[in-house]
Amino acid sequence: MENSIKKNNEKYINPYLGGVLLGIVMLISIFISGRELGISGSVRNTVVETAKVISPKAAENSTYYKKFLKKDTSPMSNWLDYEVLGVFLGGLLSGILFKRIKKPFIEHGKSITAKRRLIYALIGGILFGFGTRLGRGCTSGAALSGASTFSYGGVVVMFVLFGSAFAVAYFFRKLWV
Amino acid sequence: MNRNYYILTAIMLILAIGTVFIHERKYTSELPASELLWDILQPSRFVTTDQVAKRIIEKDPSLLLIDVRPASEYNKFSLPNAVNVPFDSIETATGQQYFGNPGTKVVLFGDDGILANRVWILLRRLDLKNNYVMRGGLNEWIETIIQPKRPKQTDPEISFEQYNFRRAARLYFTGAKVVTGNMKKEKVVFKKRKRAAVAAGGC
Amino acid sequence: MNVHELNPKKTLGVLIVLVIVVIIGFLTMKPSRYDYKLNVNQSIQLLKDTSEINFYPYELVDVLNHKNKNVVLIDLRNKYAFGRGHIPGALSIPSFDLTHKKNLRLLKDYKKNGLTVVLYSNNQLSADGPWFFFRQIGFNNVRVLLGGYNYFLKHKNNLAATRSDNSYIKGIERFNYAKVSKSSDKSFELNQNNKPKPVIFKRRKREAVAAGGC
Amino acid sequence: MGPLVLNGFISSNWNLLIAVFIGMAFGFLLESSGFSSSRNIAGVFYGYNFVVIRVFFTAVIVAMVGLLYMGYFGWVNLSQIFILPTFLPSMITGAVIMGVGMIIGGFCPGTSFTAITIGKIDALVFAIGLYIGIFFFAEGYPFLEKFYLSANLGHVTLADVTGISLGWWALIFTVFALASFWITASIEKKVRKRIKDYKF
Repeated sequence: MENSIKKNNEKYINPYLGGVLLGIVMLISIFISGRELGISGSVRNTVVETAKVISPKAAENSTYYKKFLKKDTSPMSNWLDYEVLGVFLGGLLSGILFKRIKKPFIEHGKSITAKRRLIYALIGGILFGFGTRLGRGCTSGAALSGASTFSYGGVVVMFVLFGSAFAVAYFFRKLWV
Repeated sequence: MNRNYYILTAIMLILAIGTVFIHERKYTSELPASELLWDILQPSRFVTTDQVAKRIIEKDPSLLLIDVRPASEYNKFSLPNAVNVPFDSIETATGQQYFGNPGTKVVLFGDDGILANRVWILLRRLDLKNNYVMRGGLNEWIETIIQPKRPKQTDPEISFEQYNFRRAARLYFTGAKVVTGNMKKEKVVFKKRKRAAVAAGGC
Repeated sequence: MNVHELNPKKTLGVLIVLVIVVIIGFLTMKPSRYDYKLNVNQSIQLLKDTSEINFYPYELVDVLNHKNKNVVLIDLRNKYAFGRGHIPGALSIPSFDLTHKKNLRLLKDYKKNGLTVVLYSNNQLSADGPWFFFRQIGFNNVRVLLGGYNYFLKHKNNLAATRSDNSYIKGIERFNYAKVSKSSDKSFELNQNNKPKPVIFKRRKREAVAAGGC
Repeated sequence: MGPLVLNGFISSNWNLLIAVFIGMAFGFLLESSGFSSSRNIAGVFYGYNFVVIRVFFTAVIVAMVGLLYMGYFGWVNLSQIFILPTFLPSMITGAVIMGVGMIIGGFCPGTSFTAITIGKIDALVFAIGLYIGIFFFAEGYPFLEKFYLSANLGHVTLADVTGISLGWWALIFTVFALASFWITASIEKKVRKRIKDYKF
């Protein structure tokens, strides 16, 4: 038993090593580009792009899309898209390196079925997506990058996000424990 | 517990304590004071009245003349197409729009080089580039371009060439004024430039 | 198994690299011995009031007579020019050396002792930049000699008389620009004969110059 | 000197290539730290796996401390870096919703993307959810605009708001983070004794 746990554990790198390296990556990102990481902005860009493709007129009239349609000409607005492309590649690399890539599968807690897990994932995704726009960023964009640049809003988002997750964790314990 | 975790904790704590003692640099986009004096001592910012006259005659589109004297003086007389930015308004939004635009060469002038030079120093401190100072200002402008002196016979060839240029320039700036007089002075409108580049971001 | 029982060798290595980078940063950092004391707006305000930034040539009389011992003259020209001639009692600090540690300390001492430092060079313009720089980094005892060394050399023997002269004062119109620029070609022909130019002096009181903001 | 792109050391086209590499490093670290498993992420809220807290807080304090040193050495002009603007009401609301979404969905956007790469369907569904959520927000934006833009404090840092210098804030966060590491380690130990069937 002890042995198998150890073997399993070694597949992941030491969390502190990951953290220190992640901090250094953020510092390099600031040193080169003056900004840090972010994910949800690129999902927003995708939403804006699809809206443009499906109905360009409606997109132009919508106050929200309009804000981001204008910016598309500047290369900086694509920064996040390229970065997210990198995130995919990096995840893939790590998956290959540590032999974690498998056939498509669904990870779920013991007490729920795969189907329920998917439904919950979808609901969670929708909530999270909605929240990212109100919070001006996700865990990486607002909480991680925001807090590490001492942004007041970023620190608030970090604590409120974890706090609210703790507060409701009890009600969803079946999903995970 | 592994002993190395204590070491890690200690290192991180020491690094963090260190940040308390390092004084924070001010959050400014200004040129560091240590670099300003060096830039002040470089003579490359000075242009002669002849060079300015040549550029005006050639209608160089990248040239922007800025009169740093007070508005009352400017209204009496200024160089053709010059814009008035009194020296005390260079930091205001209206003053800022003229400086640091890529592709324009700003030539500052006043009564003589002194005030324009001081304005240049302040602009350099604000990290705005592509600014020049017309040496001698308007007084020298009058002396050289409007009332050029005939060189002595013993003077080298080049001063005669210069004199000929100045005579032609003089015709342009005094006589030719009648021709261009009914042309409306067009105000150059610049896009407002952000003061310092700040990384765009957000998630 | 708890994470704290693993050996974080790699983490320690990375963190030590980070510490080394920080140490390198400390070692390679150029210490800034001075910083701006006036902001840009304050510097502009300074230019408006010229009463205490200028040092007039006739004020040199007292300095040269040793009547006024509160003034230190600093020659900003290079050592060679200084060797050929300078205002008596002046100290030679070429302008590129002004911010050397030693010189900066000297200037700080002068400031502490309440001495006025007067910078001069060949003309006012060459000393004006360093003067403005020192004002901005907080040396409010620094002034600039109007007219510079060239003017001093010309009027060496009658400095007191320069009180009524204004040819060294900058920031005033020496011509009626608009009128001169409109002059017809005939007047120009006259000028060709090397006749004295009709210089129109705009006499102004000294106070008016100050208000104009040199 | 830095940021290199803004001060003209690197052209903005290279910036995009660099973005890919930075993203790769980010994705690699997220995946290899174990963020591609929703059970690892959710574990933090049930006390059996604190990997999220560890990676997250370590990254934050390293970046905070490093940023101050870099600013002090003159390597980075701190006035040029992007600081997240603060809109308290909408950000707090957003963070609450995100927290609930994280518990239900088990991912956050970055981790879901890395989880997709190793073949997790639930992560893909979560990402689709993200897309739909943002679409909902965009459609509902006219109703939310006033709330979304209310109480704009601008790009403020903790030092601007509290008046305590950033160095102290970095120290406070570091002490807080280090304390939390040691406390969570002991919590984890106790909780894991109870949950036998979960392989860590």
